[in-house]
Amino acid sequence: MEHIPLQYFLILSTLMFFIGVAGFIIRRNLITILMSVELMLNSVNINFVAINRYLYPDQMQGHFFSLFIVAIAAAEASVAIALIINIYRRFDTIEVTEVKEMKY
Amino acid sequence: MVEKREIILGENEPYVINMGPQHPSTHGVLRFELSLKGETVFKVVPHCGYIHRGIEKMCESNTYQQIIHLTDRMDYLSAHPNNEAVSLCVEKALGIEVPERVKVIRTILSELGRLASHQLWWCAFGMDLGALTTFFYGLRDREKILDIFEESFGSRLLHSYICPGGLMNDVHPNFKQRIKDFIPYFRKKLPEYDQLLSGNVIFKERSRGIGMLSLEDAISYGVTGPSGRGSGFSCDIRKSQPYSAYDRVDFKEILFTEGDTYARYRVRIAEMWESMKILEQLVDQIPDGDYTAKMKPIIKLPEGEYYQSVETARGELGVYIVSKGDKFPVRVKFRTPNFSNLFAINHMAVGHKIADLVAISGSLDLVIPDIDR
Amino acid sequence: MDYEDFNDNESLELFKKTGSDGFFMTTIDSLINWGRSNSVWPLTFATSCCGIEMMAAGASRHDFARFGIEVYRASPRQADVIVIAGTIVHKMAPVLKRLYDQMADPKYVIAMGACAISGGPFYTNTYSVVRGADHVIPVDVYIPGCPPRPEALLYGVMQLQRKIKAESKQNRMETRDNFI
Amino acid sequence: MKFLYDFSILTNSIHQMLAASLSPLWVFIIELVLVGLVFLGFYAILGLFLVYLERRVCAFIQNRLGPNRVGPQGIFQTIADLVKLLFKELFVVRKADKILFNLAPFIVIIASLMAIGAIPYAKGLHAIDLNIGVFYILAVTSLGVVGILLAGWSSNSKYSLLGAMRSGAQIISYELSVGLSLLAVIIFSGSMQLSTIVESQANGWWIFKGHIPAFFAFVIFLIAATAETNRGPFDLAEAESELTAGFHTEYTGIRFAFFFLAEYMNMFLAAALATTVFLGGWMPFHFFDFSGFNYVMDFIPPFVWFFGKTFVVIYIIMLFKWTFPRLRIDQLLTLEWKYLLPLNLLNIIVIAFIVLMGWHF
Amino acid sequence: MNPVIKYFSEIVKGVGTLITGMKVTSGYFIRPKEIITQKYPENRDTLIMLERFKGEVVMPHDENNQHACTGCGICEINCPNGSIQILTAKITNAEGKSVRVIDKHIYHLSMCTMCGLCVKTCPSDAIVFAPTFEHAVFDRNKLTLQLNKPGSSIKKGVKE
Amino acid sequence: MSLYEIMFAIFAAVILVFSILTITTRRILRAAVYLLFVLLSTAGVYFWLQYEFLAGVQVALYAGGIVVIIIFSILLTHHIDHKFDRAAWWNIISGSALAIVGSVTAISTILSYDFKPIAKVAIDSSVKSIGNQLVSTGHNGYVLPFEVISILLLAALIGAIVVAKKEDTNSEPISK
Amino acid sequence: MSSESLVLFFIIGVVLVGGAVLFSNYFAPKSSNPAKLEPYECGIPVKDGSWIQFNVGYYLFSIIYLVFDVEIVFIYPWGTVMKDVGLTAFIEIVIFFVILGLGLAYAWKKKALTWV
Amino acid sequence: METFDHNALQETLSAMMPGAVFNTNPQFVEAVVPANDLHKFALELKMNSKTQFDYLVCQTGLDKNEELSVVFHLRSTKLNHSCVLKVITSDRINPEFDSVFDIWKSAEFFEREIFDLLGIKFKNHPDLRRLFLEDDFVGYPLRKDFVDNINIVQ
Ligand code: SF4
Ligand code: SF4
Ligand code: SF4
Repeated sequence: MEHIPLQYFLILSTLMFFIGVAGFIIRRNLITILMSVELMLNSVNINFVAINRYLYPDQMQGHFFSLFIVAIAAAEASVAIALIINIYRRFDTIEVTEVKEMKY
Repeated sequence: MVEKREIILGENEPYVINMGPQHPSTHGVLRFELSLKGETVFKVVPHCGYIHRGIEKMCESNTYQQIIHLTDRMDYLSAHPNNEAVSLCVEKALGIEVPERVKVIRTILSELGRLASHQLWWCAFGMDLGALTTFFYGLRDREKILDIFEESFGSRLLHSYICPGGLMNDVHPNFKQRIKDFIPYFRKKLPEYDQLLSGNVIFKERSRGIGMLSLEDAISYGVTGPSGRGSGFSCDIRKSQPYSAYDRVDFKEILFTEGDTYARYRVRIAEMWESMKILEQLVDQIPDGDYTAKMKPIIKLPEGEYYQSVETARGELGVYIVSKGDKFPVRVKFRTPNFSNLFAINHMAVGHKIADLVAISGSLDLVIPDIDR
Repeated sequence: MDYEDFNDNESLELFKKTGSDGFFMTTIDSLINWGRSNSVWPLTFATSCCGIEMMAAGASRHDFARFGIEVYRASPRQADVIVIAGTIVHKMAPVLKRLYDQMADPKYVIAMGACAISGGPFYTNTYSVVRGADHVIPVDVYIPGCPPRPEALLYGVMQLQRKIKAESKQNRMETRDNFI
Repeated sequence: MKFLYDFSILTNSIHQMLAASLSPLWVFIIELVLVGLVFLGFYAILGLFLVYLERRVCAFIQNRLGPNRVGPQGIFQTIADLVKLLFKELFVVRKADKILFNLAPFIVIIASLMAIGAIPYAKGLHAIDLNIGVFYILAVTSLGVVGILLAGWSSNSKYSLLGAMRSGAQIISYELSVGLSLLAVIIFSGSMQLSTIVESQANGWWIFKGHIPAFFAFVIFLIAATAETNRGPFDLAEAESELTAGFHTEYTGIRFAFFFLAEYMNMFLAAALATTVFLGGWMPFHFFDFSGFNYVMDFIPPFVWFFGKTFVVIYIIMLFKWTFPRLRIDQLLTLEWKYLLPLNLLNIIVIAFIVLMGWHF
Repeated sequence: MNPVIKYFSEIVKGVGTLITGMKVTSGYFIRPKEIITQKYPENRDTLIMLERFKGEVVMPHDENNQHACTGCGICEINCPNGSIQILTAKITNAEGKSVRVIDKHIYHLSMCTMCGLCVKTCPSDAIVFAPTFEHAVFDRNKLTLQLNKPGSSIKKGVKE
Repeated sequence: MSLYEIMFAIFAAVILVFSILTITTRRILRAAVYLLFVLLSTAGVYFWLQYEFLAGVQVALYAGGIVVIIIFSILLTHHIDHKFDRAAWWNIISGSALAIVGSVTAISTILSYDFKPIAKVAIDSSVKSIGNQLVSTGHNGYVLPFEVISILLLAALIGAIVVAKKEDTNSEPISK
Repeated sequence: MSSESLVLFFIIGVVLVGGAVLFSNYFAPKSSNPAKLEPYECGIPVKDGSWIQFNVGYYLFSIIYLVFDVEIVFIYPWGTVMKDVGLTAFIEIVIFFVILGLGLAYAWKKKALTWV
Repeated sequence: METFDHNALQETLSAMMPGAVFNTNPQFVEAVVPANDLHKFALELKMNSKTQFDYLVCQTGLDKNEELSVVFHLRSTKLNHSCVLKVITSDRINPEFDSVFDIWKSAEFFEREIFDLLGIKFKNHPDLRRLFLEDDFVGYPLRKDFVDNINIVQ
């Protein structure tokens, strides 16, 4: 483990984060957008964990943080998917460009 | 947004799926065109004719003896009553009285056929519901009956044994003994059917309240046989217009009034008990005598129209013969039980799941060539 | 059962491979054929009365499974053999053809019963019966009878196994290509 | 006496032998390859044997003989099947998503393989012994459903899609019950490591030690695991009488064989897990203080114990399939969500209470 | 009933019925005596068919290669689907009279439905059913049989 | 290079390649599958860092949970024929420009900083210690978040049900 | 031998499936006809594509599943220490379960657990 | 045995159906009704409390060379008596009768079958298609003048 410097992890997670950002902007489909968000969340998790392991191996804050992030991501995904499917039922599409009027 | 509808179906549009003709649970080559909402069926269109063999047309160029072997092939699971129907109709037209022995033997055969048919139904029904072992137990017991058949008539399934005027040949000397052996055997095995399937909580959940058919609808659709009697339609021809030896045996007409799949199931199970009762009564009283009445080698029916119905394992089988005094009939029409039973399925299956449709069609005990002829 | 106990050995000889590959190929070929012949999964396809005897053949008394034929597949993709058990009428013929087409190679066909061979009881005077399933798809083994008893079906299956064992890859393809 | 059959001695000696002559990296690689080959063989042979076993078992249940013509007692039957399937045509339906269609069997097989690697077969005889053992198996098996969903979607067929959706809904639902019922033993033993759980049963299996709640958890586990492996009476995904062949309708030849294999291996996995967690894994059966009896029991090698118990559980699972009618999809989900899940939650609290009061042995 | 009690009693009852079912199946599992499978190809030598079994129509010949068929054609008429074709030939018999005898009694096994009408109506009982069933072939034409053996002749005493 | 490093390289490569594929593929289910691979190799990274429990959670929750329901929703809303339109060019340009600029900035910042491991003895990261911290109320105890998670889950559950069930009222029951 | 053996098993899986598929692809016979490549639908030509209509049930259950999955993940570490920690842990889990039980009860009441 | 008075039933029927002709038939009361009144009479037969023919046993199409007819076998499940109803037309090109599917539900499919095999049309029938044969089948096989040289082997 010692041979891999921490920076590698950080670079990895940065790249992943910005790929997520790019996906968020490029794709117009709600589910793909959700997936991009998951990518970003994931990259953040890698950061937390790596820094925890490298810099503060005597504690577990980073670890717990990611743990809770995963849980929150799950909760978020479940609500988001419920919304997406509801939008789909209403508009028959989940392209953001076509879902103009979000009224009930 | 609008043009996407072509490929993306919303929740409220019907969605059509085919079940059959090659499908394990349509018992042959029936095809259901299902319109679904989600997994709920809201329309069933049965398409038949995948085994329409033109039997009625063939009858018009066959003599009455030859017709017999065609009737076997309609409802092949209970072949005897089919043969019996034509024979009775011809005998009625000719005004022939068959010997007592023939009557009793015909009745026994009908009941044995009913037992065999119900056993096969039981295993097929179990298979439909996914209980795979029923298949083997049902057929295991059925083999015993087939042995009786084979010993006397030389064939296991399609016998062409009952013919106008009586029987093709005399029964085998072992006939009586075999039946006597069979009844106690089956009395032991039948409770197992209950333990395995009827009592099972999964089975009950899957069949209770499924496929309701009210009495009025049953009559209006002409659903007869055990399926009709599950709705309380008292349609047993054996009781209402007794033929052969049915007027002298004591049996109950099984009636359940719930009208669901479970009721139809129970009617058949109860009928098996009744059939065994009938067999027990008759097996010792087979009178001696001829196995056939005196018949001319070529039968010519007097001009007229004749109708005869019998109770097969599936319901009322009617034979309608129009004759012009020839050796060939002008028109033979078979009012087959399954034909009417099948078309009630749309009424019964609406609002249920696909799996329930399978259960319902299983509980109707469909034999497809009987529908298509 | 011995070779002599079977009938129609003459036809079987026709399938036998002519010429010879190396020893290795022959061994491989026979291994493959051994596998194929001992594991013929039938399609659940029964149109009428013969289907009941097919079911009986699968049941406890006769037990198809002893031959390794027990896995009835409902999807033609996974089946190896269609047992045409019953009458084929004109309305059904395209369906049968389609099912056959949709099966994966190698595939075999058994025509069970008089109807599937020639129309049987419905040979004359009817307007809707196909006189023999071999007008629709190529048939490997014919089992006469109406219905053939389960043992006869078992016998037919053994004949099919012999045929599979006898033929080589080229033969198989040729017979199919020669079918119109 | 306890450690009469300690396989770590064997593995250690192999390790030592290799280490004596090779560099550590090579030792490592060779060991990996060895383990890999052993498991490859084990997996394939076990799969073939299970298929054969099921056929014989159901044949006996149904008063018949089952395959008995290929080889003595038909044991080569499944090999013949395998050969046949290997030489059967592979094709992909038009308009199907080729990549995903090909990927699906990989996912299903890998999920089951990775889980099976974590089972301890005897003392010192396991490939992966993580300290999150139980949880790892749960996590990995939950991937299998992805394969099924992909298979159904990518084959562009209605039946496949319906079957995939059904089995997807079913597997994810029952995963909860599997997880919760395994939790019962984790509370008792205080560890998730499978080897520790087995060790903790040296003086009695959890199904006996854990009073009624443990037995209850065992029953729920059996039901839920049967459902999760898509076996009858929960085989809705491939309900022949409704959906012809379910999600693998369009699969042919060897690809189909892998789904078939995965089903059996998952069944084995379920049984092995039940054995490990509830029935003491490779621990012999001990009867209180009858030391003579216990002494005899100790002589039976641990893997015999393990496979013996596993096959008993497998037999029970097979019995389920061959006895019961299939459930309907809504009943299936009702069973999980309205019966198993609440009861399971209740059960956990009861167990926690028992542990709290120290009532367990 | 209290819904909670009902909930639990339902479970108990349901499980009870399931166990009853499993008792039946595992009962058979542990009683292999009840296996009824007859091993067809292995038991071929001991397999005795019931004598009335209708496997195919045959024409019995005696040791002199003689049969009882007069070639009257009644079976052909009675067969519902034309499975029998009678080809007759004219020969001069011993007394110098020219008589019609059977030349070929063609029987299409591929079409026969085993209805038994031909056997029943044959006036001289020349044909009977044989309890054989091993007929499967690779070629459909092999199923067209000639019942009278080549070179056979009619038995004495069978009236024309 | 030791085996450890190779493994890290593999994981990193898989993560990067498949995350790019995730956002560039035009078939949505493939995107979901690629995402699955990304998440799995992330779990691999956690494993590599010896946070086994976290890796397990990653597999069970992310790969086995979130991805599965994403796939589910795709199955419900997309047909196999469905392909995305090509994204508009300004979207592509702005998206990738933002990504490139952002990552270059961030990476240069990261590289310019020298992270010093605070050399302390690593504590045991087994499930036991995780569990202990999770239920402990004292210092380094996470019992509050643990309970709050349950409330969050409750909220999510209710929210999802409310949203999902909303339209059910106007879909009339199927008439006989 | 932990994370390596995971990769090892991954590789075994790939080798097993990939090898067999490649082998079979190479040796198995091939033939093609138009009907073969069409999806199977009981022998009837397929009409409109393989689109099935979605059912609210499927996604409702999957969503509820996700919520409970998270819960299980969190009580696993709790389970391992229940024995050692004792009363505190017991009280905490009771609270946790009560809150979740409320969720389940809500879903039950709202008929979200009923298949439609 | 059917326990009803043959003659009494015939009287009741003739009172209910003016214009019907009664044939002698030893088995059933057999009435030939004018085609135009078919639906009206059928409804009356079902509804009238004296007859209550609620069960259509069988509906047959008949071709007797010169005329086409449809035969109804009716039975009453309550009063346990039966009768036969007939309608006849000599129009072989375009025979048409009223549909009775709204009176007896089973008639819907009997009528489809008759249409399929004999080419008799039914007015107001909801879904008059071929039932057994392919949709592109030419001719009506149960008619006496049906010829099919390819398939019918004598
Ligand atoms: S051959 Fe005979 S038994 Fe077989 S399907 Fe035809 S009629 Fe039926
Ligand atoms: S077999 Fe009998 S019926 Fe037929 S031609 Fe010969 S004698 Fe006549
Ligand atoms: S048994 Fe019947 S079908 Fe066969 S040849 Fe004789 S008459 Fe013809």
